[in-house]
Amino acid sequence: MATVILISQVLMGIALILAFVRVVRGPSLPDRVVALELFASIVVGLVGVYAIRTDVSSFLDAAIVIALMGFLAAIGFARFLERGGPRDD
Amino acid sequence: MEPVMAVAVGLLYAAAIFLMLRRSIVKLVIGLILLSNAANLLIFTTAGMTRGAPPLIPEGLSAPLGPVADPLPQAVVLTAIVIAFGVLAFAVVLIRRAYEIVKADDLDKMKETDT
Amino acid sequence: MRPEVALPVLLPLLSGAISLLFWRSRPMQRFTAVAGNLALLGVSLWLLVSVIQEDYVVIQMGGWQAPFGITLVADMLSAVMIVLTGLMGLVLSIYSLASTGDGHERFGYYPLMHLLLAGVAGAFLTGDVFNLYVWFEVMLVASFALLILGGEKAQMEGAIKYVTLNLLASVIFLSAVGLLYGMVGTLNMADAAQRLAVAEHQGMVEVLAVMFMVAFGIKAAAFPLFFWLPASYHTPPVAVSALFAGLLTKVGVYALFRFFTLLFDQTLGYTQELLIWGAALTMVTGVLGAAAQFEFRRILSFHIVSQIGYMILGLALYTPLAIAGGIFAVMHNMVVKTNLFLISGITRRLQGTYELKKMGGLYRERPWLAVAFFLSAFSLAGVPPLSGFFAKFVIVRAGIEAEAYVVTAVALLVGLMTLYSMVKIWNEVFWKSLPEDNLVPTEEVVVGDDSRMVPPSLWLMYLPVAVLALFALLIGVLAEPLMAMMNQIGEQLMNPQGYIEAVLGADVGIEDALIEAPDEEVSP
Amino acid sequence: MIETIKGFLILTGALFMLLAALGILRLPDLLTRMHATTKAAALGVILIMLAVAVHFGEVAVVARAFAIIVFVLMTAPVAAHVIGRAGYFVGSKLWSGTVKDELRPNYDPLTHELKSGLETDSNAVHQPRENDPK
Amino acid sequence: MMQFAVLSGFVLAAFAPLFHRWFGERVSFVLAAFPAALALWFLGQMPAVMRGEVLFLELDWVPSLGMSLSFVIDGLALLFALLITVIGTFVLIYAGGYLKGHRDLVRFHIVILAFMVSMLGLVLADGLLTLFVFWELTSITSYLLIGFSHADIEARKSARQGLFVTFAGGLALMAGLVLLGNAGGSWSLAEINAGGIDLREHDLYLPMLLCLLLAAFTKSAQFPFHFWLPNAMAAPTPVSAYLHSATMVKAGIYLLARLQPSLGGTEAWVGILSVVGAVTMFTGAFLAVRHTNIKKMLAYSTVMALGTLTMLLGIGTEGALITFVTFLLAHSLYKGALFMVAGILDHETGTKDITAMGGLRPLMPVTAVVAIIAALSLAGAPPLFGFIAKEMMFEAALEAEVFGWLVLLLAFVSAFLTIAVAAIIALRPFFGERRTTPRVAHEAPLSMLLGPACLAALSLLLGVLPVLAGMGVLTAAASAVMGEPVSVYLSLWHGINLPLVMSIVTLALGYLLFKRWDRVRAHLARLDPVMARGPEAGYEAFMHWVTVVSEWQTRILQNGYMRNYILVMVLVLIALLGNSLLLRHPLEIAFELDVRFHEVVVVAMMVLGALFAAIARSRLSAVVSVGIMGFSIALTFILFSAPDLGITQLLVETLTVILLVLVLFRLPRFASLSTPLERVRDVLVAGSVGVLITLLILTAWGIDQFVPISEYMIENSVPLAHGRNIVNVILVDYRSLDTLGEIFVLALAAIGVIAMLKLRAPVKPAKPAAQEKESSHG
Amino acid sequence: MVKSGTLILHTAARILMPLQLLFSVFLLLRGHDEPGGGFIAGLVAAGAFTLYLFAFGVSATREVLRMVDPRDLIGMGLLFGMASVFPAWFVDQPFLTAQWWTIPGIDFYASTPLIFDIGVYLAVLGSVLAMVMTLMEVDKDEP
Amino acid sequence: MTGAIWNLLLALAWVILSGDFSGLNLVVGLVFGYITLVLIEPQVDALAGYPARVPRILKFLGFFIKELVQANLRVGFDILTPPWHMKPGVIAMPLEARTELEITMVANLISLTPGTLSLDVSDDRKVLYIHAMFLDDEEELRRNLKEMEYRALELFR
Ligand code: NA
Ligand code: NA
Repeated sequence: MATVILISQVLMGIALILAFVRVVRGPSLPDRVVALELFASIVVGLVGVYAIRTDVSSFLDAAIVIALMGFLAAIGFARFLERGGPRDD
Repeated sequence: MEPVMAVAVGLLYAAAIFLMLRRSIVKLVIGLILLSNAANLLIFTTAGMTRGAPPLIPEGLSAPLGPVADPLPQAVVLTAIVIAFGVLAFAVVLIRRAYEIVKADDLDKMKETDT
Repeated sequence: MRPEVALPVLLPLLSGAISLLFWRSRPMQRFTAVAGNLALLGVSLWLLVSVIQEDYVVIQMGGWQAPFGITLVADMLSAVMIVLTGLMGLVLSIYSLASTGDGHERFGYYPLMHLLLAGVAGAFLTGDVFNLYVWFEVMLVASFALLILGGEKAQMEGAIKYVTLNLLASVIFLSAVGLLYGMVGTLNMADAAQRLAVAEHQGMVEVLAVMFMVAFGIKAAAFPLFFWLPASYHTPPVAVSALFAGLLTKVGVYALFRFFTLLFDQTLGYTQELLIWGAALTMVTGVLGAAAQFEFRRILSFHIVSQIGYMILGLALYTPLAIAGGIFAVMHNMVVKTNLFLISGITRRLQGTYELKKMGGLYRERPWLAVAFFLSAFSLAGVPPLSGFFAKFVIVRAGIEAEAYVVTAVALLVGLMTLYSMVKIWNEVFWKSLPEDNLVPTEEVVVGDDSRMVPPSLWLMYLPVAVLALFALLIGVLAEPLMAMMNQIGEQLMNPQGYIEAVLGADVGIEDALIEAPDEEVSP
Repeated sequence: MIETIKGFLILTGALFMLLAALGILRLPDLLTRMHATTKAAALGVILIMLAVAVHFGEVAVVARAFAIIVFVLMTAPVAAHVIGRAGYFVGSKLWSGTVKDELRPNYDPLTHELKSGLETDSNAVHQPRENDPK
Repeated sequence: MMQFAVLSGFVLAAFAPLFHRWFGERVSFVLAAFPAALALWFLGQMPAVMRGEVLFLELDWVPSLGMSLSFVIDGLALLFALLITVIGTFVLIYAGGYLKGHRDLVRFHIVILAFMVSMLGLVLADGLLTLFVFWELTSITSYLLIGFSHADIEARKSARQGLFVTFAGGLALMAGLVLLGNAGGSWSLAEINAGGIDLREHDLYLPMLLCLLLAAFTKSAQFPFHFWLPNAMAAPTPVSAYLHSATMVKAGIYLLARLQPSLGGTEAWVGILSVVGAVTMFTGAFLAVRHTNIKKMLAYSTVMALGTLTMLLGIGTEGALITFVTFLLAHSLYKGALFMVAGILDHETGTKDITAMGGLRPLMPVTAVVAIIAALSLAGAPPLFGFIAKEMMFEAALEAEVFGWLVLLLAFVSAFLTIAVAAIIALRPFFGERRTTPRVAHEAPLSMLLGPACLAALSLLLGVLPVLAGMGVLTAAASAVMGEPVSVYLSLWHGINLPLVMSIVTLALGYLLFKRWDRVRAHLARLDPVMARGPEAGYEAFMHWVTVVSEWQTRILQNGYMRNYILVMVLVLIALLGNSLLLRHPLEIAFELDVRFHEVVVVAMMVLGALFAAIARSRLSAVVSVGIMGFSIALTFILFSAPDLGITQLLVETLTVILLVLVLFRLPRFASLSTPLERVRDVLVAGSVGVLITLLILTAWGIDQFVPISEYMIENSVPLAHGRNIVNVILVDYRSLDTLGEIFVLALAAIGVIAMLKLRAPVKPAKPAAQEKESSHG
Repeated sequence: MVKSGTLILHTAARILMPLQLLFSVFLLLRGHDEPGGGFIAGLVAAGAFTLYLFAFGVSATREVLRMVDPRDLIGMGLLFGMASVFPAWFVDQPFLTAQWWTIPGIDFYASTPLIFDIGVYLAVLGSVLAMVMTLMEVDKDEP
Repeated sequence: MTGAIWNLLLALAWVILSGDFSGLNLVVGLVFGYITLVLIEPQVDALAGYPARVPRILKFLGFFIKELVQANLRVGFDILTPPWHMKPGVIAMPLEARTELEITMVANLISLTPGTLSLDVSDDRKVLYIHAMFLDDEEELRRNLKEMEYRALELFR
């Protein structure tokens, strides 16, 4: 089981890196925001796996918060774009 | 893990200071955000980092079963995070108002009050 | 249960909260401002009486024994600072009734002031390092908000510097707190003092010392960390300037005194040298900065810096007498500098400007204002028998007794330069005739703080000025009881064991705090 | 058995995450990238949360794991819609291989009006609704 | 009675406005009754003082500092006290006439009364600090008096100059007195003078002496600080007569005399005092001849007298010291009278230029007589008191041992110059052909004549009957200065000796100079460019330098560039941290690497997020990167057992990003504003901070010497605080005060934001641009 | 011409906001024992209102809040916070000493720490909401 | 009626979230649910007839998961293999759904299904614009989408 968890953590770690690469590469703000969203999702996954690994269910609360609140930033960015804010790319 | 974290926190401080040395107010405020995060991490790291043992006591017990992470730095950092949020929110709005009034993002154009 | 130790913090918090809750009602705000500050002055006097009787008064907040909870503790230093805070609060709230306009009152002027005072009082009373950080932030954010109240261009420019550089200081402070906890595992100042004294890694103790020094040095506006002050203090509404000038920087000075007598006295030598040269350069740069200015509040702002140097010198000389002198300087400066700012507000209201070159004729027009200014300004320059004389004299005496001749000479010369600026103001504002092109308008003056029309002779503005001018005189003429207190402060700060025992209990030893006793500390 | 299920769920979940990340990196334009993230990442989270549910087995934890699943299912598409729409409307370039765009002709970038193409003359006029900004 | 003498004047000064209301025009006489009464009281003390009794009074002031208000009356004090009160009486009466109807007469009375008692306090003081306090008070009151005509820029400038010079001396005095008090082991002058400690042998004798001399020289207008005194003539003439001839300027001399017993007689003392005194004497006499403004001439002649007094103290022999007290008295009498005469002339003719006056004798006969008597005394002509003083002065000069020839030469030259000045003052206005003056002259009123007449009469009386003075106060005064009893016997006729010859020669030369004065002045005018580089130019240069340096310093330090401010602060931090951490102490770092891949990735994301935010070209990329960093930090918290922190960080990060986005909408895009070189510098600075922080964390983390207080918190969280989430228990119970403060911080930030956004500066009505500028420009 | 939200966002906000608010209360009440507490809960609640703000704009959000201005929330929160300070005084214990009261009949403890946490919750919610709302309000008013 | 159901739902959610299944906690949940509903009451109007649909929900869930996994695999395959097989495009899908809740539900489900992404609803709420990744067979796609909509609407009606 430990191996499975380790592998999954490595996979998700790589996923984090890839998402970050997209943040850097852009090219436009929406691309970056999407990558940020993905980043948050991967964090939820990592937290879930970590909860299993440590056998501490309290970590799930963090996952709930991300699941429930994480998309707010994206909505903020979208609102910015729709109100005519520059995409800055 | 602490050595890695130490280096990371050092880099965070460096990035923050670098940003604060720019002329753009936006960069300045982003630098401030990084800086306060860096300080929080410094507290967290210096006190020692523990894996998988949050300072929570299982129901029905009066003390944790094994050693847990030091809760005090966590409380301190939590307070610091919220304080920093308030302060930075103020700072963010301040640069906006300053920009509206001074009509420049350039800090070099905001030196009338000094000399 | 010693309520008087906590009430100076809790009362303004309560006043602030009430004032905030009734943000729609201006009469309520104004009432709370005066009543709350009156109560604050009352409890601070209560605290002073307690401290006079018992030397140290302690309350363990939340009922948690030190060092586990947060301890509020008053020694003579804290008590004196608290009384001054109460006095400033009351005086400024009364002045504000006249000087503050609708807009400011509607957008939180009084709550901000209450909370600023709470932050200041908290900083003076807390016995906990992180709690000190929290009160610093309360104070700081309140000052941010007060600084921008009104939203003038100059305010915004000043505020950006003020905010940024103070935040930098906060972060350094916070980092140092984190390192301190990582190193000695406590946040209680008395406990930390004990632990630092036996810490094996003295290099790290010194590092902490310099970090706190830089952080508080920025807060106190010491050389070369003062830039934020002259850039901003002349921009806000005048009562706010006065409040900042009187109280805020002194909190940084207080923190320096507290930390470098309680926690870090063992690193003396190196840090003392740093403080001495810092103090000297602060005095000189501040006073020279003022010499170049021709704007009332800018001159006063630079002088704050200079006076901070005096105070720090008191600490740096590190004898009971010097510390007494340093704190006397703090006390005197709070009264006098506040008053000078308040006077600048009145003159501004009378003549519509802070520019010395455009002002004049007030010696004839407002003789009593002239007397008040004369007392305050010459007190600042250290003319006997006004309050500033003792501040200067005691430090000079301490400096000579400590054989620190160069820095003492600097302190004396700075006195001369202070006179230079004060005479400049006096000559321009009071003696010189009003320039032809800036004759006082005959109708009521529209004041910049807001658009309310106010008759220029509001007694509410004169009353605080008169009271403070009287204080400037009385502190000098009736210096004895105050000097006795200052001497007690000097003794208490130089012997921190009393503070430590008052906080931790008389029978507490360092042994419990050690994971394993260091070899040389084991006593048979 | 339970271990195997758990392991499978975790691994697949992680793999979907990676897939999403690969997708966002490789796919050529904003909208196609969003396909990858919204679904694959959501699926990844769902799988891992199922694993959590299996692992802990307590009612309270299972409930929370399902809450997370529900929340992800509720928020992910909303976020995708909001960003996708904003990205599309502010002119993110579509991939050159895009074969069809039925939206563009119905959208007025000045007024932000979006027609359905099914309007009759009578209902083509934009009717103010209660939530429009004043 | 003594405290009454010293302190009641302040009360009287405070009530002066009331007296004005009660007595109207006669107020001067009423007020003059006060010093007159004091003078009588002091006269009454004379027998006791003559018997060698010392009256002493001590009031506690600040015992915690060892400071008391203590006063003593000995011979020296009594001499000065009498001068102050007697001349004060006449000056008050005189001023009543001189400033009749002046709208600021009340203020004048307040200040001059305050000055009078300050001066009394100064000469009666026994405590070192008492002395200092009153010393400074005389400086301040004098400032107000010089600047009496404050609408006049010259008056303001002169007042400032006088204050500066004397205040600078005051600072030296403070240092000197502290040194003296520490060295002498007492804060009482009497005790120091009587004490067994020989201060002359003290290690700090020289610095102490120099400080005190600096104080005395500035106050008493010794070369090179003499320039402020003639400028102080901007004051109304009663002030000049009182402060700048008889009293305040003699405070420095008084100090020297006071210290003579304990500090005098050393090589340094004798050398400095004789030479400075002689040079001052000559300077004063020489400059007096150059001027035509009658007040300036008198002022320089005062400088000359002050130099003489200093010189006499320097010579320090018994004879010199007796001469000192005699000269002091003589000078006060005739100079007071002459100043008042000058005031009368100014008042009546409307000019101070002596060359513009002439033939006034028939119009103002009484004034003329008074002027001539006083001037004769100044010139040192028999049978006036000034003659005795001058004879004795020559005698003393002959006794000078250090630089004896120089002293003698300067004394001789000064004497004949002074005679010429005396002649000019006494003769030019009253004799010769009548000149038309701005005002039509007539005799002065009684109030203005009373003072000079009495003083002139005294000069004459004491000249004829010197024994009155010698028997009286002068013996006691000389004993006090000497530190041991001396007997003073004065006589008009000393027999034919060298001083008499010198007197005769100087009289002749002086008369010659008087005759050719106009031509000599024309020659001297050629020296103007040289004179312009005198000490006063030094003062001006100093003031200029202060402005230049301060402006330069402000430009350099307070330059307005925020990044420079931050740079300086950061560099200070780097220097101090680096020094303590790396140089002054050995670096002890704990190092133990135990990492997991995903942890490293998360931390790397955090760092990369931050770094990308730092270098991003677009603001929004930076914001997204901040978001990435925030999520990574949150995950770090979670991975290392801090779920509460993680959650908080996530939420705060989300809200921060939202705020940034809301705000950035209004802000411009990033622009690259710095040069590559600046960027390299900043990278180096920032990098240094980073390295230091890393080392600091590792060092602090490696220290495991103490039990953290949180152990108690963990143990008692459930039993005492009834909570299982220890972090929350800390927040709401153990350290709830922190949390209380914290919610107030948030609330404050919110108020600030609301105020900033909603409370806008009022749109100003169309006002001229100047008004607009003034709020933001310096 | 700006839309303050789309149909989909409207619906989502209507459903999610109550859910988030509920969740925030949940976090608040069990914060003493599990992760959560006044701060976190307050921030979640503020987030909930922010979502609503984004979807419907300021005036609609004010309607939801009815008479309660965010500033009132701040004041109430601070007063709640202060309210937990003083009870200890009446039993002669230092300020802020926790007081626990059993509510008779049911298995629930009221305590000053709970009151305090509620104060924190309200203050955090009020402050954040005030900031975001004011920012949006001002933006709307500006050209 | 709608309000009561939501109230109960919220109360249940409360009980589940808190993990405390006591009667008292249900009451607490009901109270909070009630408060919440009072808060949102003016905005929510489309909550009619909810409780009878639990079996349909389960059935729909199965269908949805099948779609989800299937399509995910297809997208994944395309991502992992270098040449692009996709033929993306934006299509307009006429909507059966009428109420806001229905439209949102349908749009979200479509978004969650790999290969399709709801971009926006036309102002007159008649058409949903969808970005699809695989437009090889547009008719097939439209059919699938319609089925999804149909099944989803069944839950509400
Ligand atoms: Na540690
Ligand atoms: Na440590």
